[in-house]
Amino acid sequence: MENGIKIELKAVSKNFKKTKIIKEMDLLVNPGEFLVLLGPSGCGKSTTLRMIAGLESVSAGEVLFDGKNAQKMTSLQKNIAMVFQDYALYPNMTVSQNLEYALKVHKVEVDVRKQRINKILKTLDLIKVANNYPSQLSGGQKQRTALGRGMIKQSRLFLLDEPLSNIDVQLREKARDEIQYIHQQNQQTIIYVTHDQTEAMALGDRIAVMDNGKIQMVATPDEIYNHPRNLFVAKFIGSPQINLIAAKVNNNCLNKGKLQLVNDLKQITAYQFQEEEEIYFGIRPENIQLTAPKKEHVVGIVTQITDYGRYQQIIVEIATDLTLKVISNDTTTQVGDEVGVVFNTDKILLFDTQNGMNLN
Amino acid sequence: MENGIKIELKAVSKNFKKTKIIKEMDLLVNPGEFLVLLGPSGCGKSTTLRMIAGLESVSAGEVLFDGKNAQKMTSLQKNIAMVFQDYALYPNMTVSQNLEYALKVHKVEVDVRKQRINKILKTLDLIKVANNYPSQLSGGQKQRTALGRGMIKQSRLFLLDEPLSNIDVQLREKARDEIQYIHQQNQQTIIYVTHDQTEAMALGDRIAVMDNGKIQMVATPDEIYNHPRNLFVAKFIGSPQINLIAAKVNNNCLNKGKLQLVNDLKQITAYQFQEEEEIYFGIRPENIQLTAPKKEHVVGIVTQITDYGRYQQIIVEIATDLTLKVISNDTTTQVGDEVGVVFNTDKILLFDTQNGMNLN
Amino acid sequence: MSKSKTLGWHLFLIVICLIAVLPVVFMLSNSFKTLRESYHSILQLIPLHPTLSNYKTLMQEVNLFGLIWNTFFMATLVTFGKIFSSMLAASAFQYYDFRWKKTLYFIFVATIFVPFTTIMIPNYLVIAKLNLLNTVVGVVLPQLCDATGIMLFTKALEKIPASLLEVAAIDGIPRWRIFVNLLIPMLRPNIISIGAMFFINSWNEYVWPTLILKDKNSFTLPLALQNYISSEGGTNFPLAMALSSIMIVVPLVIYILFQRFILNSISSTGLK
Amino acid sequence: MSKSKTLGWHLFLIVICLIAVLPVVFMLSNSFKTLRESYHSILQLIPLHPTLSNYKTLMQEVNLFGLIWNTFFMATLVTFGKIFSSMLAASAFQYYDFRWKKTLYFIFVATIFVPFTTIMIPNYLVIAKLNLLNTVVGVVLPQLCDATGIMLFTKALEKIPASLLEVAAIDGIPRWRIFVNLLIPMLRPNIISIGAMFFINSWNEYVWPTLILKDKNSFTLPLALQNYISSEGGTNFPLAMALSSIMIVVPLVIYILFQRFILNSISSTGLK
Repeated sequence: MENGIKIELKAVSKNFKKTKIIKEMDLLVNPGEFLVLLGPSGCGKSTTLRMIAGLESVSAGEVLFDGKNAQKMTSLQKNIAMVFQDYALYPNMTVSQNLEYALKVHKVEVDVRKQRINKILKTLDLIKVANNYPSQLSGGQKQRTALGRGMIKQSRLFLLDEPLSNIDVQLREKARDEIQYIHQQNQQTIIYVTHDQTEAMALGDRIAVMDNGKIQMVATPDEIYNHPRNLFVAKFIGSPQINLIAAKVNNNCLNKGKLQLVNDLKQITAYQFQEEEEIYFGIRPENIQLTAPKKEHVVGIVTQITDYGRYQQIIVEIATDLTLKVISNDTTTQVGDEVGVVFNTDKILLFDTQNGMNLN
Repeated sequence: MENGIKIELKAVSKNFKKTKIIKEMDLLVNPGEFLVLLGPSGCGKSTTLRMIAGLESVSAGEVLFDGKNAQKMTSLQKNIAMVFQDYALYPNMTVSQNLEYALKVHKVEVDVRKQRINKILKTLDLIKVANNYPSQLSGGQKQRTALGRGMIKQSRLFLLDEPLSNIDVQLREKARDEIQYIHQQNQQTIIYVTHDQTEAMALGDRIAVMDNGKIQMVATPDEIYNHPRNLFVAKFIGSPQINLIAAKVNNNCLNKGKLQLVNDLKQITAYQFQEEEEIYFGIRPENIQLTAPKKEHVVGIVTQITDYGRYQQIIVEIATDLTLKVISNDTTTQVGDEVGVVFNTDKILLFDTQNGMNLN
Repeated sequence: MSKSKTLGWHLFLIVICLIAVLPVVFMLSNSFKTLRESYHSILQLIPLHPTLSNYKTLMQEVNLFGLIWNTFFMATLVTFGKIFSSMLAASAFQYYDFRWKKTLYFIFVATIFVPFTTIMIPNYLVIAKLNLLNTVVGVVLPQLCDATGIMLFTKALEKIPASLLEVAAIDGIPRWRIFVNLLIPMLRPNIISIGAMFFINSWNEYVWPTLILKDKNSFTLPLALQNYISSEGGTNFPLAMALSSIMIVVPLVIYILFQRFILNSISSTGLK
Repeated sequence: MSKSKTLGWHLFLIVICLIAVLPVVFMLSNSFKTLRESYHSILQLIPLHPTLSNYKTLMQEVNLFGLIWNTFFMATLVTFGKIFSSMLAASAFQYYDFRWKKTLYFIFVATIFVPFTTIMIPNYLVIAKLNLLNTVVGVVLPQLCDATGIMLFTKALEKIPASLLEVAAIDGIPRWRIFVNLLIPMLRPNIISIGAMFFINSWNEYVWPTLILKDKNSFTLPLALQNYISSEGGTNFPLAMALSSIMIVVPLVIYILFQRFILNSISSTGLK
């Protein structure tokens, strides 16, 4: 099998009628990399994938495959495999025939075909249903067949468009493991579109977070989670969502009304704030500790506890209409308790209220 | 608003042609309780809900509403509201008209109608789209309209059939909060069907876990998670899944090959094992600690680390083809490290290999 | 797919177009020719000496508005009758269980495959026995039930999600209200497209009224047209073409008015 | 819904049934009566003295197998031609962009609303000019293009998910293979049901062949039937009924063979 291909998008735009769906996007996908395009529905992530696949024309800019302009290449030259959200299995062909069809059309030898098919049927646990038609398959089997049809081409670029969104939650964990296994085995470049942040975090070497036709941030999962570039990324990643409080800078402190959220801003960031400037204070639910209330603490009342088994979600009201979500493993807290709220200082995130940029 | 109704199922069965879909089910839902029916697709949870609603006939047994046989009651006497998975909004009516229709047909006074509609539009943030038709609504708005149409009846029983499965992951957190709020406000009995364990854990006062037409366990979320009654419940609840190892009882110890998993079974359970009996050893990923390897530990190699931001999932290989999934917040572990595996003794679960029952 | 290689398709579509559209053009064209010109150059697309004389003659010779009214009246009656009977029968087939349901449905659909030519005589005899010859009722009655309509409405009802009716049932909405407030509005596109089809078919109906109607005053357009084209009538082609052109006006207006529904047609259900 | 209150529906369905099914029963019944009996008790459902004499007479008087063969042959030709031209045209409308596409589609569908009666003469003249009178080609040619078929196939193609063709495009499958290996198998139920419709329509075609065919050897069944029912022919009802009964055999056999597809009909696409 060949190595993965390098994909570059240079100032790529896509207009649909008069709407700009993709706005001058630059993106580099390294050979053999697993890149996830993550974003809410309608952010343009699927359109980006389809432009790379050549299914949508590019309104401006260039898509380069190993430095060559992809628009002039035939589908055979591009050598792409793609898995669609609806699987797009040929309904008139069995699982084996679905796997075999493209190879057969391109006159790959029978022996090679049979060998590859058998290997894939085995890897993806599809042997029992090899002669079934798509309508006779379960959701998970359809998904694996679609995956297999992509794998059998042994292409240098593998595109996946929300391949797990139509299967049961219970099966997704297994399917994720399979996709990870496939990527480890082959050295293909993979571009994977999803709206599910857990999937993105689990799979991506790097994640490109998109919103509104623009890439908001491209980085490793760790960077994205802990150092989001702007408010959108901070809010989109993480479940439960990050706690955000609009607060005012006051003499190197950050205050929300009478509450002092940060007592030494310089410790957190080198950014020069103006006095009385309003900024967003952000803290993820797991970076808050609840303790016995002391004078120096922000103090609140526990209003709700939801037990998720592995952890608890605790809602703490620290002022009227101002609550914090806290994730904790401590099971001693009760609803009604008065608690001290301690923020994990090096995890505090600050954002500009105007443009949403991270100020840390 | 009246109080919630008491629902009882007594030896209820449902046959479809010759297949038994529901097998002699008993279930008690207390007045005002939020009960979640949880299970994989095809387990019969929706059928159970539909029998309670009267949309499916009962093949044997009885459904009782406050002690009275529901089969003989008209839909007006039963006074149920129901939200369907596909929302089932009347496509030819606006949001307001959808809310109003049933009230209008039953000749509720105009003033009362208007008042209730306005309150619901406000609560569910639907004022802006009050005059839109369903086809003009986003997924979340459709879902809230369906919820509102259920709420406006002020019924004593509210049935919800996977109401969140068709909306974006990002919106589900908010929608869950709304449903919880509704339940807190009103004292209705709620029966809620879902296949999503997180939803079930978050919402249910009690959860009834179903599989294969039978209730496997009815209990609070905490009980279900920490003391699953059998193997099915243990595997179905929790993500990532519980680690399960088939092991042998040997002189008050539990061994897998050369590995000693438990060195004092009596400390865990009072159950009398037979010597050489094979049982399943189960431990949830967060109940495993990784330490520096010592002699008394089970020792393994870290083969994979996935960073989910809030936590890390670490795969440890403790023998050939035998891996453990570990959830940890510790970020110092590296792939390739040799680690000692410590099981949190009071969280160990033991299951019979024959009937899957919990032996703790 | 790409925009290239469309030349072949263009040629193909042009041929198809010739077969489908050309006769209509000839018809219109000849209706503006004199009898003389049409004899000499009947396939001439653009009349050399266009004239309205044929239309004028028609205005004088036949009761044009009477003809249009008769045709319109009967077509409307048939259309509403068929829509109503088809919707009710389809609701019965879709939502009620009764014995022999599938068999009955099978037999209904089978009647689509019985040529009208073959049941014309039995129908004629029944109408004659009922003393309905030469009456509007005689023309309309046997057309009131239509298996195609039952089949199409049954299909359309199948596509309405069961949950919609279940919500209504749980909310205690009476059945007639479900029919009037939900089914009819939801099936509106189907009603319009199937209705248009019924109307056009009835408008164009030729053989059956020939048998039943003898009185010139109750004649419909197709019957009048026969006077100019049948072996018994004359052979004044341009005049026949003028009447033909008048005859297609109403169907085309209906098409243009309801094109949105008709083009989306049979398969849509009004649900998004 | 419940099984109760179905009495009203039963009555309604019985009335509908009388209108739709009774004429067929009369037809069959009278085909087994003698001329004398049919005169006296034409509405008698079960013949008092059933006889096969009408069928025997037909076997002697007309070349029954020749008639069936002629009808079958022309109907088959027309069916395949229409299916092929409709599928190709529908593919062009669905998958290619070209100028005037929407307008052209609009015009095509408009031809559905032009009564055949009105374009019969122009068609006749074209066929006459082409020297194709009294030939099979003359009968078949103007029927080869059908806007209904184009419309139905375009609808059917719309329901095939775009992703199926995109996968094929990414995999570099040539277009003709997409048509043959994917579109045709996926549209199989549509091809069968629309094909059956085409076949039946052509089988029952009566007016057009009357104009084109003069030679008794190339007559089709509906033409032969005319000999027994038209004002020119006799008035031997039982004989006409026997020929009618023979005429519905082929369509009914087709219906029974393909009922699964026909009942699922027009709206299905073969995708689950």
